[in-house]
Amino acid sequence: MSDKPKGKLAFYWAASCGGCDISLLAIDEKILDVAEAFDIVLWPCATDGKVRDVEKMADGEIDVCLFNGGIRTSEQEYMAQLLRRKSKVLVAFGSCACEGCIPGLANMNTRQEVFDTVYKEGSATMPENPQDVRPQPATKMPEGTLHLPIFYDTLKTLDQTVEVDYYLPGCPPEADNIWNAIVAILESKLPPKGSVIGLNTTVCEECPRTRGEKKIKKFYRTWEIIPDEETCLLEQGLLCCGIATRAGCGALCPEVNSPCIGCHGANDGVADFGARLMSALASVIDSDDPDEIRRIIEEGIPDPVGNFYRFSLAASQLRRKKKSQNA
Amino acid sequence: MSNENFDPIIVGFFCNWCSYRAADLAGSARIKYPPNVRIIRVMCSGRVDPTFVLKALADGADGVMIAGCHPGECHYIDQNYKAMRRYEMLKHTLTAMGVEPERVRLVWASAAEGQQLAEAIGELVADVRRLGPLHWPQNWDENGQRQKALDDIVKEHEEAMEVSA
Amino acid sequence: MADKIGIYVCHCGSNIAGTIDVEEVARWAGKNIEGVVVSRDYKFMCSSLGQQMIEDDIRKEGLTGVVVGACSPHLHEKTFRNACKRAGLNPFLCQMTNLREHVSWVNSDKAAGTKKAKALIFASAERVKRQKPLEPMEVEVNPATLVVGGGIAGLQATLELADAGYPVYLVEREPSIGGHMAQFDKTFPTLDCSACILTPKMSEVGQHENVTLLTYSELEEVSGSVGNFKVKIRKKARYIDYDKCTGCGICTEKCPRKVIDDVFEAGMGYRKAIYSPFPQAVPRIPVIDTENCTWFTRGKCQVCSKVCPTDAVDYDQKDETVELNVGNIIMATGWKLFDCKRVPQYGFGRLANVYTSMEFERLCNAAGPTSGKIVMRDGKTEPKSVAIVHCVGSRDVTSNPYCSGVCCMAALKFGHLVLEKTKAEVYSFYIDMRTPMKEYEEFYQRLLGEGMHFIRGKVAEVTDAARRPEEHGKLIVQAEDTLLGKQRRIPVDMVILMGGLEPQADAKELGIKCGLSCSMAGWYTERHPKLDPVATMTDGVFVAGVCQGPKDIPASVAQGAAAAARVAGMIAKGIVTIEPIVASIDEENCSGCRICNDLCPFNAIEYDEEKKVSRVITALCKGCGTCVAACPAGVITGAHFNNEQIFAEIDGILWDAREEATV
Amino acid sequence: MAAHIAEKKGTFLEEVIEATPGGERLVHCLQCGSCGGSCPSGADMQYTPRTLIAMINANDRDAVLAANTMWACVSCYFCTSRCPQDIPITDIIYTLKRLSIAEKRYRDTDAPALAKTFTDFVDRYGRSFEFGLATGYHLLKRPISMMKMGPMGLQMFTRGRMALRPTKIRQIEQLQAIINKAKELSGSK
Amino acid sequence: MKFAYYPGCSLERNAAAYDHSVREVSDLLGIKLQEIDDWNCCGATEYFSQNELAACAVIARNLALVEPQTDQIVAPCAACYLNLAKTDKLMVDHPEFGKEVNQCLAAGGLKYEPGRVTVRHMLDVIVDDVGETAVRDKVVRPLAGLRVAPYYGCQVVRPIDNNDNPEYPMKMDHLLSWLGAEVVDYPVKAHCCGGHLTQISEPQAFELIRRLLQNAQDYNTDMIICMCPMCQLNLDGYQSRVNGFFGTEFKLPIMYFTQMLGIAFGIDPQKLGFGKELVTAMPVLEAKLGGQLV
Repeated sequence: MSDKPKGKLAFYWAASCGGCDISLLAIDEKILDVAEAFDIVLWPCATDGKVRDVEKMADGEIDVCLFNGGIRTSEQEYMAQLLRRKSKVLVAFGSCACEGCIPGLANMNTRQEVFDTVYKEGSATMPENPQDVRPQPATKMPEGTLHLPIFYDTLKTLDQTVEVDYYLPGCPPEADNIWNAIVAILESKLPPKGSVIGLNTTVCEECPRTRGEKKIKKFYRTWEIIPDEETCLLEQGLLCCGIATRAGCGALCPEVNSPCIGCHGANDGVADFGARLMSALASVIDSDDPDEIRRIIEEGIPDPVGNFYRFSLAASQLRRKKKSQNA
Repeated sequence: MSNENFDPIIVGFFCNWCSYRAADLAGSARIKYPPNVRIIRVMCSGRVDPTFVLKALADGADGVMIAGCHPGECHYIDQNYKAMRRYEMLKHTLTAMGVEPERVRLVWASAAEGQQLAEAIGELVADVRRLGPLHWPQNWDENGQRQKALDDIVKEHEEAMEVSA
Repeated sequence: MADKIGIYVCHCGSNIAGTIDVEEVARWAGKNIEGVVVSRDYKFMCSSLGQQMIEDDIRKEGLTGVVVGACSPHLHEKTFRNACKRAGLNPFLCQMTNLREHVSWVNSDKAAGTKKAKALIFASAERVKRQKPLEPMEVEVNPATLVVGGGIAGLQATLELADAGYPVYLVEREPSIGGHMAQFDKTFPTLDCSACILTPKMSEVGQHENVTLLTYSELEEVSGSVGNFKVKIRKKARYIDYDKCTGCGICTEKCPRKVIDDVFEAGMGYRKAIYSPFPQAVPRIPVIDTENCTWFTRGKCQVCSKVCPTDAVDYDQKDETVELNVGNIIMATGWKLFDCKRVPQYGFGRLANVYTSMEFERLCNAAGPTSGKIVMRDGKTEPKSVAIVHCVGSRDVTSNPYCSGVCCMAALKFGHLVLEKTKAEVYSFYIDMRTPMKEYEEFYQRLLGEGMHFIRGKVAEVTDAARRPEEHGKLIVQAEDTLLGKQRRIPVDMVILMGGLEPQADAKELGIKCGLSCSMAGWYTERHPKLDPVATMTDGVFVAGVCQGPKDIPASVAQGAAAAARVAGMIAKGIVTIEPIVASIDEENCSGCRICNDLCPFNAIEYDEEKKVSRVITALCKGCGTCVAACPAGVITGAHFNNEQIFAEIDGILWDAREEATV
Repeated sequence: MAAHIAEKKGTFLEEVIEATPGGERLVHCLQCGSCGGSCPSGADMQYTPRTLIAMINANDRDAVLAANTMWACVSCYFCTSRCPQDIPITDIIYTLKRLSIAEKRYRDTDAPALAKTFTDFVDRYGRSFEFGLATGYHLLKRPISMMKMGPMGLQMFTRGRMALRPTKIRQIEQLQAIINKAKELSGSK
Repeated sequence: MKFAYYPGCSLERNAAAYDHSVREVSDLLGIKLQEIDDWNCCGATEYFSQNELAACAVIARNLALVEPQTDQIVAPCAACYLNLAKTDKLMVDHPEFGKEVNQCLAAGGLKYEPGRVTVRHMLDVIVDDVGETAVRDKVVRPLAGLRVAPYYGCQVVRPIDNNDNPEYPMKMDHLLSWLGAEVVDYPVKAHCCGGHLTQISEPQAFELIRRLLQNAQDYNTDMIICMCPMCQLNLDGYQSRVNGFFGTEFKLPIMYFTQMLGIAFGIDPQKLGFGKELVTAMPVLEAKLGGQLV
């Protein structure tokens, strides 16, 4: 590896929790190999790099940019465009960049509703706000006008914003897979552009439970039953997303007797993760009576969007909840 | 937009055996119905993947009609029941997404029910017309502020840092 | 390879051109749809000149896809596919757009019609770009046929095929072939002796060189598909060496154990523990009923073994499973009589002289327990009056909503037999007299002439609770005479309940084994109720006789022959073509979640326990696409209806909506 | 189905169906007569239930409401349980009773009077009152049989099976409010 | 086993024997009956003849009064049983009608959620819930030698499905056989006693009663065992009138099945309401069972 000239690596975060930044460290001492192979030109979380420096670079000067987080504000969109321009390879790193993830669930609301929740109803970060102060895009001060980025109504994924070369799924991505991706980059053994780096089977492949033919009479929520440890969780009525979720995690959640929540997203060629789940689950409901079917669904799945689109709402066909007429 | 002038676009997914033939029959019998439903033929209502419906809505359709053989009369024995189960699941989710569930309809039509099918199409078109356009792509517009904000950032950076983009 | 699409818009005279501006559609498509190299309109696209035009373009322009905007694909898809084929383009690269039935004929606004036509053409063009060349699959047909059920329908089918020179395996679960018809005395309306016309057929089947008879055997398992089924048959142990037995009958004669015969004699007579159901049984090899044989139950006796001149009795015989390879299967599993105890108000099982129709068949059968004498349960008294109750377990939503079709005629037959053999008065209680077939109405007329009493009214109850002196010791049949509008109580000595026809108890289970579905009532579902009443949705499986729905003997025979003719056609052709519209699973990426496993009604999806993946058995797949839509991993593909193709169709069909949205 | 019936708007058939839960099965009548054959009072009926259904179909409203069939009905439900078409015949008879009483179409029967006396007691006390029923209704309608009833009544009385005073429920006003609301909703007094 | 108990008007007076025996037997079998506080009349068939909504509202009041922790109600009277069950079923099957009934109840400050309460008949509770073993265990005085004709009447077996055959019910047959009695299988056991026709048309009603008594007598019955106060009243109360009318000489005691259970369980006949019947049962009982029962 060390024979090659050092490459340039950027690691950026947009609308995300920061877990992806930490996950990069989970490759342990191999981070040293990374440091040996690359100059880290931008990693706001760990190094002191400035946007200005990036802006000064020539287009395509960065070899690889690992970009985590969804696009929620104008600043993030600007950064995505900037890094796209400056990078030879842009990787959507982690669920938020790939498919919107938890921040994307805010697409069930509008900006107004999000702000109301945070600033008016109160939150951990803003417990009291009697004057109902809201972030403003521009604030005039004696010294001049201060700008804040615009907060969008709809969170977008990275590839809804700029062209993405590769995807690294997971919330956060698994250390092994991160390392595989880095090795692939270092050895120039990357798959065709647009690929997801990882396996193309589903979690069931890695799940050690025994599976039979499926017939579901009732869906349970996780606190309602203590599942048997040997058999397929879905067959026990738990809404396990493993059937539709890309493998690569080693079936972490089913291993601890908890249904898969789908953080690795869908397989190749799947246009809508939630629709796949809906279709598969509905197909095996054990009833032909519309009233009973409705009852099974309504009682067992009170929050369909949360269950089917926990990670992928922003990347789904509909992307967000319908905005009301006046919104 | 006034609803009377609104001409909804509805995508139909019709099974090859009963409902597509019912539509053929409506034609042969010269039964008139609104021209708003555009029919895509699939072999069975069981082939209708919820993704098709979501895609149609996301791409600008105002409604979707799924049509299959009557329960118990499926050419593939009982696959239309699977369509029924998926339809219920889909409606449940669509409701949560703020889409009026009346926009998506599952109807059964035997190959002899040209008249009934035409009536069902008429009803769906009238209902969707009443609900108004869906225009889903507008749902992720940022009302024109987006481009300005981006331009502002570029300008601000240029001014502050004297670099050209 | 870049797409080269040809678009052909048909005027269909004024049928399409009247409400669609076809020239505009063709012009617009040529200009606006990417990849379109030819776009034409023509007066009659299906004419030979129209077809020729397409063929020429394919050859000249090297078209990679053809879209024909004309009528319903159900009408002319074959026509245009063939045209493409002739010009060297795979027929599955031709897509029809239904501009006539779905647009011009259902709409009168030309602008709207033209707009809709454009959308449909756009969709077809987008789709055809993604269509793949497909080849129909061909399978050789094994000339052997399995017939399940040795009643009259199965016998007829067997003989037709065997006579045509093809091998037939006939499976029958009872010890002898013959079915219900062997139990009957006379047949309506001609009053032929049932045995006289049936037994020659039975022996013909028994002796036919092309027929392998598997009596006292049951169908266990069916795998494979049209042309090449593998079936497993369980031959139940008869405890008789088939090859040694001569059918002399001495074992039966000497057997000391008498048993009530619930099957052939409908409980009206006895048989031995080692028995042949009736004298003309085919084969004449007896069976030992181990539940009643004293050797099997108590370890004593062995009389049969001692008297057998050929040493054919083998108490150690075991059930045996044979595997057969056949190309086609004919299901002729028949029916069972409605259990009259389910209508307790008619008293069957409680009131001695209430009989089921099958009991009465045996009672008046010359070979039956009373040698054909019509007497009451005491075995000697002749009834002075007999009531025949129609629609027991038929035309009743609480039991079977359908009409059993044959009971009215059988009731007339019984009436005739009673009047002929006794001096009794006969009352028939009917709702509607159903006599639609050849010479049936004439038979009804005959009975009217013979003095049978007809009371129009469904019987309310049969009781022995007397109200008036003349009712004492009688069975009172209470009904409304609906033509009088009055309640009537008719005291009689004997009541015959015309039980309805029901599917065999295991019909559904048996049907599932070979991919047959059942109607609500439980009859096997034919491929088409009018135009294909013998084939089923499973290729290579045919139905004949009452298992498909109530019918009389002539209809059963006709259907048996029809099923045989269909099979003979398949064998004669030698190969079957299977539509290439099937599903396939990308085993590489299948994680074996098994969501799809239970979804296929044709058992076309199997799960490989070892590799932990699911797999489509192509020959069984009918191409409905339900599994494709269900696969959560998106690894099942439906040929000719894959996601990419349908997505493209949606994209195309919404071209104007997209335009509006981006404006 | 619904469209089918709607076409017959205004017919007596529709009226009866409308007024009877499950009444839509009425159109399926085969005229088989198992109701008329089963009826314990069938012999005393001017028209059997089957005939009545035919008359309903023939829109013969006046004759149906004047028939004695309903008043001979003992609510044994044999007709209902034996009907091969699942028609709730007993309930249809109740509907006809209600229509006949509401329009006073009944002839030669005291059943409506008995019903009225009975329910009046329920309205007043919340419980039925056999002695009151016997004295009130019988004195009015059947003075002769009242006398024949004497010995039986006396025996019932001595065996503690008949009370001279009615029992009144505690919350009679509540019950009356419910009844009044029901009468208001159903448009009868 | 806990049930709300709805005795109904008949059991207050004319069928007090039924009420007493139900309570005695229930106590012994561990069936807890909690009488519905301030219940009202079910309206018999009479209310339905006049106003269906009012009829159902009157009945639904009783259902609404069942306390929330109890979800089963037991009614010994056939008419009460049917009315309660039918009202609940109407409200469940026809939600619009159910809403109307609840509108009426609301006028009295009550509410009933259709389907909340399951309506049971006393016979079903004993046969289906208590069961054969528990009943047999309690028998101390088998009814051996006594020929009894179980009489079901109509409204418990029809039209509501109570898990027995509506044409030829068997539950009471089984129950009485558990008590050691010789059960007569006679054809009219689910035929009609005439119901309220005794009040409207005596000749018609008497004929219906005669048919039952005649048939039971034809089968050499010692007594008829019934499960409905109306049946008991018609067969017992009117028996002498029927005899007078037809010139017959029936002398068949008509007892409640709970009374027979009580006798077999060794309960004091007095407590079971013996002696309230007009055709006295004691002589035949004592003759057949041998010795004094008291």
